[in-house]
Amino acid sequence: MAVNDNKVETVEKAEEKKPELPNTKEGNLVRELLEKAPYAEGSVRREKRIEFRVPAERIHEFLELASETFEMLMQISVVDWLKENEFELVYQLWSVSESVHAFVKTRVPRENAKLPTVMDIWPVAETYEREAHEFFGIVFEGNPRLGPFILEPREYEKHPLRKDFNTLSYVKTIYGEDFDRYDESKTNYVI
Amino acid sequence: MNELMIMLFAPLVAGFIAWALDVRGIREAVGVLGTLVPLGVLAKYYSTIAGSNPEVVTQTITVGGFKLIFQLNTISWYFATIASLIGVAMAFGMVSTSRSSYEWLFALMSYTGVLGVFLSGDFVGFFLFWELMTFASFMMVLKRSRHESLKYFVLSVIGAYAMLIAIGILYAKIGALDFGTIRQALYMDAMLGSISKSLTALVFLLFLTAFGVKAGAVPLHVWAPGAYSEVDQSYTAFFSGALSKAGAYGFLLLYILMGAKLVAALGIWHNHMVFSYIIAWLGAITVVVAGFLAVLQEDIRKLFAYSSVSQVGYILLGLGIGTPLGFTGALFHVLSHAVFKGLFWLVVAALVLRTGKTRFEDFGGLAEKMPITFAMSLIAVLSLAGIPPMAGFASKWLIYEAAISAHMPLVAGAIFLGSALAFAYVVRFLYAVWFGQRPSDLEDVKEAPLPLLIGMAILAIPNIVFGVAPGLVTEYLGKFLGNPVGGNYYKLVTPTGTYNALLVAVLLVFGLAIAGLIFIYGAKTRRIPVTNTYQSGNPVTEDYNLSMRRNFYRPLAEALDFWLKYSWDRFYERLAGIAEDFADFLREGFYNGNVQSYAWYLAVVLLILALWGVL
Amino acid sequence: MSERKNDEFISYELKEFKLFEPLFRWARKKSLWIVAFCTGCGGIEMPPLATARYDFERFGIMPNPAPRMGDLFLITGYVTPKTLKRIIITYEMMQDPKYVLAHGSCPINGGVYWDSYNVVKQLDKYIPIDVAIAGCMPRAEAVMQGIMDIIRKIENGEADGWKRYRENYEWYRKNQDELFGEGWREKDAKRWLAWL
Amino acid sequence: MFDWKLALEAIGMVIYATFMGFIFMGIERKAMARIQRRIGPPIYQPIIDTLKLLGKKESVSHGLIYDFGPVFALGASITALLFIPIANFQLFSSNADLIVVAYLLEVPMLGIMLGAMSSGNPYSALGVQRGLLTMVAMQLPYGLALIALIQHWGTFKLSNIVALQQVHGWSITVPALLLAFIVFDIVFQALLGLEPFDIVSAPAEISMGPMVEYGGKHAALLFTQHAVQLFAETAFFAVLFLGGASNLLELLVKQIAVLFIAIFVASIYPRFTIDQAAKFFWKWPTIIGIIAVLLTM
Repeated sequence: MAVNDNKVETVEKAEEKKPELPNTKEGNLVRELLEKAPYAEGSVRREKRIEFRVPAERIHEFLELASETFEMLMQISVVDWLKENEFELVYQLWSVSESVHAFVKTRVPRENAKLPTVMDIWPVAETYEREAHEFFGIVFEGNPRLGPFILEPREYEKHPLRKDFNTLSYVKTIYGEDFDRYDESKTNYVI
Repeated sequence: MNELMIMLFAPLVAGFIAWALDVRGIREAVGVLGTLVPLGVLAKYYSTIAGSNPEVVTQTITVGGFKLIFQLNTISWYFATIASLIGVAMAFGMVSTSRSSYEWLFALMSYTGVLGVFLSGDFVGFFLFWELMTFASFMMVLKRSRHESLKYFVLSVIGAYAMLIAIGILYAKIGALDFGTIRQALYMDAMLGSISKSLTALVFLLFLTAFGVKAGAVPLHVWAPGAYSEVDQSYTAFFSGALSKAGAYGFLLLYILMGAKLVAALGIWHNHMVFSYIIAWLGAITVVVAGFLAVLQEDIRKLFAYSSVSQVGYILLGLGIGTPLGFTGALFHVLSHAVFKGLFWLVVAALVLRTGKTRFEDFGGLAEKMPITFAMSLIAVLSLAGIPPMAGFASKWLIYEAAISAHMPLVAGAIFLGSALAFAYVVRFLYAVWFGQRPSDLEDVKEAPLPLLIGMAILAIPNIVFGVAPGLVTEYLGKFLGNPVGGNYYKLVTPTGTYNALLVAVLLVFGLAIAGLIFIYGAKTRRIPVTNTYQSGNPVTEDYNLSMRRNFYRPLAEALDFWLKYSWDRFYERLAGIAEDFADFLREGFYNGNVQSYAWYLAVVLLILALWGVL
Repeated sequence: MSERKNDEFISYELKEFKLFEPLFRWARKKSLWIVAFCTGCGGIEMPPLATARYDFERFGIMPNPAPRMGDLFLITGYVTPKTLKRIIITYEMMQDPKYVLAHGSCPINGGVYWDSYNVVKQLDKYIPIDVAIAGCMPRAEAVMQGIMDIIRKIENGEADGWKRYRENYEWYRKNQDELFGEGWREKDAKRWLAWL
Repeated sequence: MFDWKLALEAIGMVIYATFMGFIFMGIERKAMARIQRRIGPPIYQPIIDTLKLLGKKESVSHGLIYDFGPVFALGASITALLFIPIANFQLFSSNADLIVVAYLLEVPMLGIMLGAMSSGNPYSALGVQRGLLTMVAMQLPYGLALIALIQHWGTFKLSNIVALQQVHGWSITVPALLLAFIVFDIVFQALLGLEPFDIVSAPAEISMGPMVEYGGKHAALLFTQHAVQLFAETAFFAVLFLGGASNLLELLVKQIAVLFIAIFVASIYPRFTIDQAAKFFWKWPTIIGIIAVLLTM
């Protein structure tokens, strides 16, 4: 009976998430993908925009599934959750046929974050991954040109867009102390 | 009287001596001496030929039953002097570029051949020396590349056979071989008309192919690019400077010997002689086609080879116009082309000698390394492009005058296009070789050796002298053309136009003075390196080559891609392929190896002979 | 660009043609050529200046793509180190009486990007600025006013940014090398070779 | 034997031509501005520009040929100018004819190309390539127009052509020469490097084409050369097709008329790419030119 119960719960928990999907075009899209990829969770944010959450190790497989309907990879953006000590990668896909956006989100631990490259699905991903690597330090296995991209030689491997990168002190070292001629004390500046 | 013989055979003898004692120093000295002798003899004869009472120097020798007549009149003196001038420059060039006595032998042999062609008074001598000249130049090309020499050989053989048949027909009809009697007979025959119209047309066509091959008219120009580039470059100065003039001399001979007969036979169309109209259009097409091909070349030698073909097209065009003014223009262009093209080929010889490269993409920034050669090539560029105070412009101006006043507008239009193309490929040569960043392997290039520089100087001086004083040449040419061009030595006056070369030069100097004054008045100039150029702000480094040396005229190639699909070269290669397959088919057919079929062949042949009643 | 020795740049002496100087000063005032190199976000302000409404051409001002012929160099907005390299190279290519017009507060003290790692905080340390205009992207009228200031300064000889650059060239040079490192021109040129 | 009157006339004409050339360039910029409903610079703006360029404190050079280029171009332009019969001054036009002047008007192109090539800048190399291709493209119609004119009047000498036109009326009254006029006008746009064919110094694409490395006094020389060239070419056009002029004022009116045709065409048309320009020149202008030439056979 107990087995039955928690099965029921899981089913029910799964269920109570599934029925919310409206049977609009976006809803059907999410439902199809979720059937093929049970490990993911999907939701319809609004008309023409859907979201998926995928665990980091299944991301490549999920993206291959998604690439049939979502032909274009628009961007790979990275969000740095410093408090949860995690990076969140958002693969923004666009389906030309259905004209729908899909945001596939994954969570990766901050220290030596590793992810499989998606260049085999979308070759354009090379540039986005290089940028993500340069600014955040995420290593994409399989991307041949992960080295320096557009930053000045000074800022290689410094991953300046990370939250814990102290821009103020870095700027003071580069441009010298007297760069701010109005000398209001900016030390306790609250961003 | 035997000075003619000395002049004629001196180079041949010098060639053999140079070939025999193959010693570095002596061979060059003998070679140069061999080329100087004819020039000296010709200079001595100038007073007798062009003096107050011009008399023709003749010399007859009998060889194996044939009586060879050699004559030196105004035309042959003119052509012989040009050939010997280029020969001397070639000799000086070869002193520093050729290493083997083989080249000296055949270069001097072709020199004798050309002199023989210009001096011979009858068809036997003409043909013998014509063949000697072709054989010698063929051997020169053979030394470097078999394929090109084969192509040159086949076309020359076709030309030679055509000439032989034409001479045969004339001999059969007239019974004599020397020019005087032939001219007289054909002149008389023009009225009587005993030689039929179609036969005259055939003879004209045969002579056209014979001389067209040597001059390099369009359908038969295929050998020129290969042959000119596969030979020691300083010999090419002679090859394209003097040998192609033999073809032009042939066309002139056509006018002298058969002019009246051809007019009578082929008639007049819109008051142009039909046969000269054909030659004029042949020249015009050569100018335009070779010009477009020259512009699109990637190899420096190919560019100048096609440019030579195009310039000889100008000469044919000048001859084709038919009026005395046209002849003066054409013959002046013979001189100016020989001079500036010889200079170009010596410059190319210096470049190839010093850098060992021939394609445009390997050159660059040599102006600082080889300043004198650069100055010489600048003179040649100004002359070829037809910039007023230079010889090139004077002859081109005469050809324009003749073409337009003879009511041949479309032909004159072709020259306009041709001279613009000449301007384009000459500037492309300047840019690719002399300016821009220097490739790293050309750092240690030294200036050209002294003998080569002397050769270049020999050819550069006439460029300027005849440019500023064109009257000298037109006055001499006027002797046998009934001086159509008046005016004194620095001013050409034709019935419809004038060109005062000295005044143009003086005013150019005056203009340069004013511009120089403004330039000196301005602020001090600071010399900056090549890498300090505006690359929209990006820093420029020495080892990334920023100059456009490959495919410089790619848009022109795109605009012409409809025409570039067809190429004479491929047409001839395909023709050769067909001939080869047919020959293979025949070989398999007959020589199939079993004895019975041979026996059958024998029987059939005997039967035919029996029926014929010969057996 | 090959390493520029100091003396070769400074050896030039300021020969003033006394006789024609007022004429040249009038000519410089009346014909300013803007180097068509919009460095920052304010570049979009230049085209309206050339249209019918403002028309700087009536003052003889003409946008000119070649720095060798240009006189007026508009620094329109924030300056990143990458752009600063191009600015320095273009500025040094311009012929001598040259003027710099800086738009907005970013070239002065980094403005809104005061704490960003890749915005140059004080442009004055690298190239001399003649006139700076206020406005986080000044409108076309403000730019025109700036140009009028430069013309007024040329008139009474105050616009001597180029003289300042030439006289204390080592100071400017030291700041530039401090930011980019010694011999940055050669290094940067070679860095892009891998891409071509 | 040196006749001073002619020398003074020549020097006076050179100064007058340079001044008027600058004014023509000023008119060109002013007219284009007025067409775009802008006020536009004062007419004498090019003079101010040249003075400013001459006043530059320092000039930069890439070598001897880099300096020789503009000097040779200006010298050749002045030479070409002195062979055109301008109004009642015959200058040296009795010593040269149409073909010599046509060639002399093209020689400055070589001067500019020489200088541009030696600067080693890829933009100027591209400018040189485009300049040469434009010249190759426009040479055929240009030649045909000139040939038609020569065949009709039967003489090459410019002074004779002017005299004949005074007698028989302007060349454009003759139908065949009207066609030649149209062809020459199209070619005139390319000669001056104005809009439809200003691919040579395409300002937006390759930053002033051949002139990218020129600054200071070199640019001043090139500006003066362009001014003299503009005056010489408009005078050449007026002499050939609009019957020369008896006095300078009449010549000025004709030159400005020719200039305005060029300006109106220039301010309307976008720019041809280089192979479009070649294809265009070898299609319509050449056909019209051939018709004109055959009509005047």
